[in-house]
Amino acid sequence: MNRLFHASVAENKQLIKNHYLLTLRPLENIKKPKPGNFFMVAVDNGLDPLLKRPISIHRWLDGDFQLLYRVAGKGTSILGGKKPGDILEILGPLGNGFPLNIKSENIILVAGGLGIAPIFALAELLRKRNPSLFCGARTKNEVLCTDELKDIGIDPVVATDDGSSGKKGNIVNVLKEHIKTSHVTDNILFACGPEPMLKALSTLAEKLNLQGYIALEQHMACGLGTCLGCVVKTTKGYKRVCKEGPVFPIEDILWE
Amino acid sequence: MNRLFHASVAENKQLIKNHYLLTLRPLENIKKPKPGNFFMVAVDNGLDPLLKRPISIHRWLDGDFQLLYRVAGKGTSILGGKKPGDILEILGPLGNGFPLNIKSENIILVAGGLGIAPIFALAELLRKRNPSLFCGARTKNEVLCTDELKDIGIDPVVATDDGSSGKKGNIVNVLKEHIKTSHVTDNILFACGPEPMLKALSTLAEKLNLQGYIALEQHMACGLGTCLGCVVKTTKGYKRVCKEGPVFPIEDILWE
Amino acid sequence: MAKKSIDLTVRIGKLKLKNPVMTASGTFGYGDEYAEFIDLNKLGAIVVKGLSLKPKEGNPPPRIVETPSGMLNAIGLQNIGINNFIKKKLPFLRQFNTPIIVNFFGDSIAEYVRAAEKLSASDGVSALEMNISCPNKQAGWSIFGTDPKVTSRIVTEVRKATDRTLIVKLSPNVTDIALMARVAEDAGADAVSLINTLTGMAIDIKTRRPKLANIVGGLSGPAVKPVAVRMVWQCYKAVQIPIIGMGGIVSPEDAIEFILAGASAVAVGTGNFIRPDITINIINGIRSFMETEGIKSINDLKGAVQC
Amino acid sequence: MAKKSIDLTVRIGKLKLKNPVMTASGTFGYGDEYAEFIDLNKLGAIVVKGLSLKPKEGNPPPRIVETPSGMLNAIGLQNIGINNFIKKKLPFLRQFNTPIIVNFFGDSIAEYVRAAEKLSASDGVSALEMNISCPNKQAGWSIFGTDPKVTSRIVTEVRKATDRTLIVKLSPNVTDIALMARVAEDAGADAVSLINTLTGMAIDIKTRRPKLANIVGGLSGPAVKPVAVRMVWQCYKAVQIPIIGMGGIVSPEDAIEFILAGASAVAVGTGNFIRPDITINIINGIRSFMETEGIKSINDLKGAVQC
Ligand SMILES: Cc1cc2nc3c(=O)[nH]c(=O)nc-3n(C[C@H](O)[C@H](O)[C@H](O)COP(=O)(O)OP(=O)(O)OC[C@H]3O[C@@H](n4cnc5c(N)ncnc54)[C@H](O)[C@@H]3O)c2cc1C
Ligand SMILES: Cc1cc2nc3c(=O)[nH]c(=O)nc-3n(C[C@H](O)[C@H](O)[C@H](O)COP(=O)(O)OP(=O)(O)OC[C@H]3O[C@@H](n4cnc5c(N)ncnc54)[C@H](O)[C@@H]3O)c2cc1C
Ligand SMILES: Cc1cc2nc3c(=O)[nH]c(=O)nc-3n(C[C@H](O)[C@H](O)[C@H](O)COP(=O)(O)O)c2cc1C
Ligand SMILES: Cc1cc2nc3c(=O)[nH]c(=O)nc-3n(C[C@H](O)[C@H](O)[C@H](O)COP(=O)(O)O)c2cc1C
Ligand code: FES
Ligand code: FES
Repeated sequence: MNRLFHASVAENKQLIKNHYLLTLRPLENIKKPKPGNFFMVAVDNGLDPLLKRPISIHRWLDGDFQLLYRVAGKGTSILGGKKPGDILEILGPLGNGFPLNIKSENIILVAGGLGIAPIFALAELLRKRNPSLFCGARTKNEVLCTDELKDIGIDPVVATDDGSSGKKGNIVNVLKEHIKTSHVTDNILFACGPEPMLKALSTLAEKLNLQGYIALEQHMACGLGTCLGCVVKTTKGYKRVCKEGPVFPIEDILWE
Repeated sequence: MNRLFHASVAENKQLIKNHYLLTLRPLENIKKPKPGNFFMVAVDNGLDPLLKRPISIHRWLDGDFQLLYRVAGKGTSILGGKKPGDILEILGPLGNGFPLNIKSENIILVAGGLGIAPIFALAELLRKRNPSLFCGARTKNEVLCTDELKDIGIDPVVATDDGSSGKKGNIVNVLKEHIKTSHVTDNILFACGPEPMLKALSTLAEKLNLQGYIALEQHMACGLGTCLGCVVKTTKGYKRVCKEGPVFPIEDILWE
Repeated sequence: MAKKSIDLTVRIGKLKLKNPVMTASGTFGYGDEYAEFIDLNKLGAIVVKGLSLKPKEGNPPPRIVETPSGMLNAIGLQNIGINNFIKKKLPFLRQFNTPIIVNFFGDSIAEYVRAAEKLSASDGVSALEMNISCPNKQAGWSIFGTDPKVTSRIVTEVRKATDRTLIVKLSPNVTDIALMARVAEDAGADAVSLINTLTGMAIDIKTRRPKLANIVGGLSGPAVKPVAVRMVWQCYKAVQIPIIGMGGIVSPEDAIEFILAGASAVAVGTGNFIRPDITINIINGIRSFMETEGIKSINDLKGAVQC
Repeated sequence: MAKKSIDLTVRIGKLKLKNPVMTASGTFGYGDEYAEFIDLNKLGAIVVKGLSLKPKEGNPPPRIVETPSGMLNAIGLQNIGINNFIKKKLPFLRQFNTPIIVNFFGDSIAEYVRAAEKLSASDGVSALEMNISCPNKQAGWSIFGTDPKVTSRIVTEVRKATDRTLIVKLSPNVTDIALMARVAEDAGADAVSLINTLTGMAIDIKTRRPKLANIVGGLSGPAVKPVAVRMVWQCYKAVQIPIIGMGGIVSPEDAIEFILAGASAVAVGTGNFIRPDITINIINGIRSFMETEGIKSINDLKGAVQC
């Protein structure tokens, strides 16, 4: 079980503009990732880009696994050009992952944009417990994984900025309404998405005294906890996203 | 006629280990290269490798053209991975090329190893004038372009270091014997190959008072004559391989 | 038209440039080789290869080595000499509606002064850029531009010798670049340009010989950009005169980064080797960026980094 | 067996290393995270993250930015403090048959001295590496290691406080690195290590803010290798004490280049982030190279560049 391994590209499917679903076949035995874990992926063997890129586990397919990623810059754009048979060097699974010994009966998952990448993995694992899933996106075609979610029997509540799919507006507001009207008290939140969404969620959680966990992003060099490059400010001091995170209790994060 | 152009890979055929024949299809109108001209080829769009790589014109196919190259390091190894349809950014044709207003009746072409890349282009152009071609290589399977030469009706004299094809030994010695026995006086030499071969040739040319031209290599940044990085020492001072060269009169070069 | 409303002009001493993008000395020859690829009229300025009073042969080869995202060069300041430049190259360059900045150097203070005088007497030389990253014959070949006292003296003397816009090109191989910029300013420079190359070395492990005949050379290209941006920012806080920023610029984004750090104008060096038309792409890219971001004047970006 | 006949051992002060490859401070944590990927017994030495007397929180994020073939970091010397290190990390490290070199720093000369005393009293600390590329509280936060006088004083004081092998880690942000090495040697250092990071900066052109919360950071990785090799070569000519070379080493060839330039040993920093087992690949690669080239002892390569 080596956490430094090679995998061959089985498929690298473009879903919508700049968004890809990458299916990888490890060439060695690897550790099974938990939802919220991530991999550091070397996009090629060159010296520029120099560092591996962190990408969350999206789906575990009994040995093969999938990453869902967006072309954001130099590294991910090289990744977008990968063809079946290409070999990638990968480190992982890394990080703590979402806590799974959840007592609460009311599991609420919130995914903003590409936040669905790790949240899907969690949804799949928890699907027997009927989690509610709230997905926010900018516009209809950026609502991802709708078919995959159907496959696992989850029907998400959707909100888009332009109202082209689901409710119009912010997914956190939609969630707020839902909680208000549902009158359930022991909700537990699991979320991933852009910082503004997570901040809004954290305000909501504080107000309604909700328990919750969020997956954060930060620039990373090592992914292993040694460079101290990936910290976020928490109530307990600086914590490493790659090691103590990427999943943190929502109330621990000190936003700027 | 832009000398900065893009070309798509039509074919990138491995001939023998580490040796490739790359057929390119320019996407714009380009200037027809002369034998001895070269192109600066960007192996990808990244910043490492940073500089374009100089490669000689090997064959002009009425618009398409071919480069014959050896994987020597980082850049050419990336080039070796190119697939049909890939697009390359290229600068050229560059350099002076071989002089073509030759009066001499006895044209002798000498190619050491990959020196055949540019020498072939010259052989093809001069084939009506029955040039003699001397090809040196380390071993049999490194004698390149034998079929192509047959196509253009040229039957080379071959020598290999291990004697596995043609004569055993150094091609310059074979040439020396040939000149001695042929009793022709107005020989003119055109050569390309590794430095030791060119040095030996230059000694021979001096001894026998032969006229000749050789194509040289030097590390290059611009390929256009501006960086002054690619000079060689000549009897007329430092000269730029990319501009005054790569072809120089053999007697002009001051070897170390 | 949107293009019209965007103001790219910048001032460097007495010069007014139509845009902030110039070429870096030694990477654009004397301009002529590039006329085939770009309209030289479109450049902010052309800075030519460094000139000395007498022609200089330069170093033996090999003179260049590629390094990760960069290159080392040890050209050894090969040049055709000021007289040849004035006779053979300047007439061509004068045709264009683009300021010509002449980079120059010498072996001694006296040579610098004579070179400056000669260039200042020539029509078509818009400004002078002093390269002080070169060895000082009088001081055992130590580098002029790494000793503040020497820098002060040499700039003071050259300042007396010319009324053209005088740019002092700083060496980055110093402990305190801001000090060097202040020294140049105090000695009368109209602007400073930076960075020249960082001294580096590469060794062939098979032959055990340095990859450059000169043993050491100057590192340039994207690899050095973070150092260059930092130095521009430090100098911007230290001096009032304009700064010409350079070091690894290969994209419009790179150029804007230098301007935000405090550069009034930028120069593209090694980038010209990557693509001969890169300067034009950079100028167009800066304009598009300003259009998209609604920035009217390039000067609004200057030093606008929020620290 | 061919392997047996090759001698990779090197000496640094009182230390004998089984091979010349160590880890660079701050890039290998306290070693424990890497035990999963490599046999720590195989390393020449382990250099741990820089320690101070008290734990240090470090800088706010973002702390790292990738740059062309390199990276900038501004960790801000976050560390668990010497006491915690001794209690919580040293017992683990002591298990291995590999020297532990402790990198340390302080805010003042007094802090350096106390830190050195404390570490020297600890079993399992094989050598001390002083990081002098940090801000001097007493002198308005200017960097200790850029002023030869300060360097001389601080090394002299620390030398008095320890009988362990004392390595002084030099800052490359100076005009004359050879001078700094000589100063360290004269003040009693057993070895110098170089280079620490080059100061750099990167700006986000959209937000107009520095990409690092700390504004500037340290550049490391292959981008800086040519500068590092040059500095090692300059120091090798200037001092008698061993040099530990680093800066951009990611391959056996890179390591050999530093050794040819004059390094007795090398350290791998940023390379550990590229591949956690890179040090082992480098050790094996050096051995293969020596086998192929018929070199019996690594010391035969030291400083063997032919200039
Ligand atoms: C734990 C974790 C999980 C992630 N999971 C996913 C995922 O499943 N799908 C996905 O598309 N993206 C994910 N990201 C974000 C992804 O890492 C970045 O989009 C990617 O690194 C951008 O690299 P680039 O070279 O394309 O962009 P560039 O901007 O060229 O990258 C420059 C540098 O910044 C870093 N960087 C840039 N953006 C980010 C970011 N948002 N987070 C961390 N580092 C960044 C890069 O890694 C690189 O070092 C995750 C990030 C983290 C930290
Ligand atoms: C005018 C000219 C024509 C050439 N024609 C051919 C040809 O037709 N076929 C062919 O296989 N090779 C040819 N070469 C050599 C070819 O340019 C090099 O093999 C190639 O640049 C090596 O690049 P690399 O990245 O693989 O090697 P690396 O060693 O990684 O290259 C590092 C740097 O050194 C330069 N370099 C390395 N070797 C040479 C060399 N021999 N000449 C010039 N620069 C070098 C590279 O361009 C690069 O800048 C020619 C060279 C010149 C100057
Ligand atoms: C091949 C080459 C030649 C150079 N010649 C000179 C020169 O003659 N005078 C000078 O002041 N700078 C010279 N430089 C330095 C550049 O002008 C510039 O300062 C440096 O390369 C950093 O910019 P860059 O990274 O964009 O290349 C030269 C640089 C290179 C690469
Ligand atoms: C993330 C990071 C943290 C570092 N921390 C320290 C440190 O605590 N003490 C120190 O002396 N050097 C530190 N360094 C510098 C390295 O030890 C090394 O000198 C430098 O990075 C050059 O080597 P490299 O290019 O192989 O990384 C750090 C470097 C990096 C990249
Ligand atoms: S990425 Fe290095 S500590 Fe987290
Ligand atoms: S490669 Fe630049 S002058 Fe020849």
